[in-house]
Amino acid sequence: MAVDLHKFANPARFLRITSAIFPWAAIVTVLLLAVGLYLALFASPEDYQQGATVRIMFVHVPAAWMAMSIYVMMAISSATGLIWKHPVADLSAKAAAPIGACFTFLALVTGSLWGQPMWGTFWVWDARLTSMLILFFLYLGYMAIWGSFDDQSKAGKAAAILVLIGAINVPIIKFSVDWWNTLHQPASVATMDGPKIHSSILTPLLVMGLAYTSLFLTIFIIRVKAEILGRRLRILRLAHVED
Amino acid sequence: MSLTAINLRCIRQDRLIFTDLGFSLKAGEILWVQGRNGAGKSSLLRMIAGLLKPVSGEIQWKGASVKEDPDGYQDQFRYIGHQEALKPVLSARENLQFWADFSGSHNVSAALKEFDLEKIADSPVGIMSAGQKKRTNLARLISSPAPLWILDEPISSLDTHYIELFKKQLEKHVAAGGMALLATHQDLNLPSVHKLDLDGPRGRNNE
Amino acid sequence: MSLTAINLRCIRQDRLIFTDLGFSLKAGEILWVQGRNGAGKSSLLRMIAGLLKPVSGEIQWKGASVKEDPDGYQDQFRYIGHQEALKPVLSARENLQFWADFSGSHNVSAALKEFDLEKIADSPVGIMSAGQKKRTNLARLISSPAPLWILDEPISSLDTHYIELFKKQLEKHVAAGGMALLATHQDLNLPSVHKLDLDGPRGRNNE
Amino acid sequence: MNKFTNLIIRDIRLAVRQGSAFTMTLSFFVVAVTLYPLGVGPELNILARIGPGVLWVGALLSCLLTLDRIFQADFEDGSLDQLMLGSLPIELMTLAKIIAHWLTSVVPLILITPILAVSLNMPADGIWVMMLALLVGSPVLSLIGAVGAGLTVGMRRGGVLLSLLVLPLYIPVLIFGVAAVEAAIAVLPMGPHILLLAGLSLGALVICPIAAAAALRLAVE
Amino acid sequence: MNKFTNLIIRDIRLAVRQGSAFTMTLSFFVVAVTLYPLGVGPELNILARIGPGVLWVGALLSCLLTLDRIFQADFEDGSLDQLMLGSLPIELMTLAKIIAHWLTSVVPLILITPILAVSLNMPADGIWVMMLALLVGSPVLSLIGAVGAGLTVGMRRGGVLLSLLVLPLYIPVLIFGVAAVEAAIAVLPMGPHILLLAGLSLGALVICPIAAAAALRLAVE
Ligand code: HEM
Ligand SMILES: Nc1ncnc2c1ncn2[C@@H]1O[C@H](COP(=O)(O)OP(=O)(O)OP(=O)(O)O)[C@@H](O)[C@H]1O
Ligand SMILES: Nc1ncnc2c1ncn2[C@@H]1O[C@H](COP(=O)(O)OP(=O)(O)OP(=O)(O)O)[C@@H](O)[C@H]1O
Ligand SMILES: [Mg+2]
Ligand SMILES: [Mg+2]
Repeated sequence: MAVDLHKFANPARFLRITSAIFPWAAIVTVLLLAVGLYLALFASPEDYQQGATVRIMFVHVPAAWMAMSIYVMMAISSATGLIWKHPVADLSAKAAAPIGACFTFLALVTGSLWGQPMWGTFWVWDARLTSMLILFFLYLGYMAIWGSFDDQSKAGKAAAILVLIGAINVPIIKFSVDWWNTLHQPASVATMDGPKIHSSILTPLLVMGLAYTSLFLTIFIIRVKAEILGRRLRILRLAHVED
Repeated sequence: MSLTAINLRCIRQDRLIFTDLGFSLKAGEILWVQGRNGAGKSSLLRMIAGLLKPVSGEIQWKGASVKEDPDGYQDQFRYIGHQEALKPVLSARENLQFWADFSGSHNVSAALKEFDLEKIADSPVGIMSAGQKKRTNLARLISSPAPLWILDEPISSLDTHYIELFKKQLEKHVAAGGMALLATHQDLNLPSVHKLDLDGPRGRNNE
Repeated sequence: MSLTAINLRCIRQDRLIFTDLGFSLKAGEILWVQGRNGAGKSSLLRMIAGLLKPVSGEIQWKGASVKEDPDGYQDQFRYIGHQEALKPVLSARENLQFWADFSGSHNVSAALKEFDLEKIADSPVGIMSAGQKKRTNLARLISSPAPLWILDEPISSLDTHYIELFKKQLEKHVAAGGMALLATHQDLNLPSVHKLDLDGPRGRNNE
Repeated sequence: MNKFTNLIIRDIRLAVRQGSAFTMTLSFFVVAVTLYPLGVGPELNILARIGPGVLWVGALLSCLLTLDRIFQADFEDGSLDQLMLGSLPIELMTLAKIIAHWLTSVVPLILITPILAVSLNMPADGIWVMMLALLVGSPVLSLIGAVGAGLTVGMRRGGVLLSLLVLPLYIPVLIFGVAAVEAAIAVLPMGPHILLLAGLSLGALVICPIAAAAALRLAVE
Repeated sequence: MNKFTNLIIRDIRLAVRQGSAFTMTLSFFVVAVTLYPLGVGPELNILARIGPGVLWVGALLSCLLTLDRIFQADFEDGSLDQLMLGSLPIELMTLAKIIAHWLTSVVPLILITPILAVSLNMPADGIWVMMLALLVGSPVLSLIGAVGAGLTVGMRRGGVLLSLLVLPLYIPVLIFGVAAVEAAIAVLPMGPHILLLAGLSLGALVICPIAAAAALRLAVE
């Protein structure tokens, strides 16, 4: 067959491991989402100023966390792909990108829905919001690069270069609230001195965060599998054409 | 001075083009790479020129892997591909002059003379015919000399007169101890030419 | 059915390429346009195809000037130039299909078969080798048939096997009453071929 | 007629295959429009004031960037020669390519306009008129653009010359387009402006394919 | 070092010969900036308010249009292969081309800025700072642009993808550039902004040639 076997020895093991994890991840996701949504929408106290709108937070904040951490994960796995040429690295970054884009979009949408009651407008051009929008564009650009190359291994490297350059944006998002005076809230959970908010809010927030993470993991496994199998299929088809 | 390829394997877009390909070339020799369309001749030449990375295998120059001293190796060859690498708005002379400077040599007027380009040397390359462009491109071999010539279809669109002229240049080059890698479909009737056939067991019928 | 050129004169960028050039071609004949590089072969073929206007002189199809019925004339020939006119993102089949539809004919699968392209017909043209592209381009002659073929260096970058195949197609075409205009530097040893030499008194040494 | 639609379909298919053209033009539009608020600052009343202008200029510039797609690729790979030699009249061939360009590069812009308009704080009345004005006026962009693209097709790096030729001719569309939206926001009649845009479109529809065809005849020589 | 300057000189010469590149970029800048007053209306106080933003965005977009000039032509005619094979390290080769791009496409914009600024009713203090900010910040445009150009060089019609990749990364330059000018107009200290721009330039100078070189290695495969 027309392929380097060593290239696909690893993915085989990878597929085995992920197949084993997958059902658990799916179950955990469902449980955590159920608990998290219950805590967030029913059990948590209403804010004395904001009323029920404060509950947008439980969707918004973890989504923003995911948006950034998925990007960081993509950057790390792209770097791995560039340096050690590990075959699964590029594919896993590729598989994560659309999920990350969705979380970014979710954070943007929930943020602006929240902005309407809080700041009186859907959108302002301050540093946090803008850098988040840039993150969204970076995700789009990343996916566009994958779509634009015929040669997948080239596409992987090109996309990796973009992710790595764009990684500068992540600290900008994180610290924009400290560096510029923005409308947006400064950090209160993930700070140097530990969380600064009450546990009745912190708990559902963290549960939702975990729920999102395992949701990500579930979808991610499906997508990586599809990527690896898709690549195999393509090779088989070409090998078939050759004979 | 010698060029050796060991167990080269080429995969393009998940498709095996050739594998276990090896050859060795010494001063004064020519290697004629043969093979049907799509056999991988252009791919092989790009690989030897370092533009395409082999999936596995090694290329050695003077017995040492080229990976050890890529910059040193790059000075040792001249690659002429399908594309002309000529700027249409510059004249033949200006084009050659730039490439000569870029490789640190100074033989432009000799090169123009050898390839009979003097009369058109100062009109822009953009309005030249296919064969005239090809000759200007080939003239780089003289204006920026190097021991190893890597030539991908160097005589396509040359007329018979200029094919002869090119042959003479090639013979002169190897007689002076140079070496050449040549991919072409036309037989040039060169003496002392070695052949490498990509249709053989090393490659595969790729279609 | 006949093609006649009378007193054609070609000037490119204030430079006389040829003048007083005439020929006539009847059904079942091939005209091999010869000439050194820059003699004006490509220019002549583009002129016959109506892509370049002659400064003076006339081209006649079936005895009438082509200017009288340009659209009618355009259906009568197929022009294959240096460039491939193939979209890299489409497969060979899709490319041929589009051009066949565009000229109102339907022989795509026959064409793919004749030029031995069936195995690679569905991979994108962008990743094909030089010779594979050329064959796909030549297949248009079969998929969109026309009595007159105008071919500018049709066999460059074809290997010997496919040159033979192309020759057979050409012979079949003229045997069936077609005609062809051919510019190439390689002798194809075709029977019943007429020659037109642009280096003669009609043209000038252009360099 | 069959050849005509065939050509349109081919061009759309190429646009889709070549790296998802839709999403890219769109994203450029989005980026170009979002740059302005960044440059100008986030004050809502100023944004609302300059909103229609920013959107129209954004549409013009995005359209501009895609103009070279109309003929350049076909010229470079020799397809244009063949298209000129086909039995479809060159004017119709040009028109088919213009239509394909409008469908692939301009219509997506119109569809995304509402979202951008909201982010620029534009009132709802303005948004509908904005879309209407774009729908009626944007064919001019493709039509005039095709003439420019035809004139510069042979040139290496004709891109910037193209912008230079085409942008001044886009100015009337810009002026009436903005006027229509501002009229609507100010609750004034916007009919006359829309009619003028429609007139421009019709005029361009008659003249431009012919002019573009003439330009192409020059280009292939 | 000689090869390095030789390459810069060649690129400048090509830019001059190929249809007077200077004048074209310039004219695009002028047209893009003058479109705004047309779109927004001629009220002087609004114009003065949005002036710095419009100028910076105009510079960004004009620069964008010239980015594909950096590598595309060399790629298409095979020169890039040869440049990669030369004994000049690829990172330096890339840097030489970036410098040439900056000199031919960006510097002219800086020189014409004062005239446009006056036409936008910008106060004199603002104008000098505008030029200073452009001088310090614009190298980033060429540097980041080169990475985008390198990534998209192999693609047909990579232009729009190029904008999508590059424009978001231009945003910090835009924000600090405008901030500097507005600070100067408001007679506030503009030093920090200029320093930030300089920092961006230096950072990009270190990272971008390397990233662009990596991208080019991919492109020639
Ligand atoms: C589209 C608009 C918005 C965007 C793009 C956005 C973006 C973000 C991001 C990226 C984070 C994560 C920060 C971190 O982990 O340090 C975040 C957190 C947060 N956002 Fe938003 N946000 C938006 C609107 C809003 C609005 C309107 C509010 C409410 C007034 C809000 C309240 C918060 C809160 C409370 C946090 C948690 C901060 C923490 O405790 O660390 N956001 N947002
Ligand atoms: N850029 C590319 N990406 C992927 N595959 C390619 C690329 N270029 C060529 N190929 C494939 O690699 C194989 C070898 O191509 P190559 O150009 O080396 O052949 P060649 O021997 O030079 O043929 P020819 O005689 O037609 O020039 C072909 O099957 C072709 O389809
Ligand atoms: N686009 C053009 N503009 C101006 N002059 C041109 C152009 N193309 C070719 N010429 C000139 O016209 C002459 C004839 O060119 P043409 O391409 O017809 O030659 P040819 O016989 O096909 O040569 P070859 O064998 O090299 O292909 C040449 O001297 C060339 O310099
Ligand atoms: Mg080849
Ligand atoms: Mg020719």
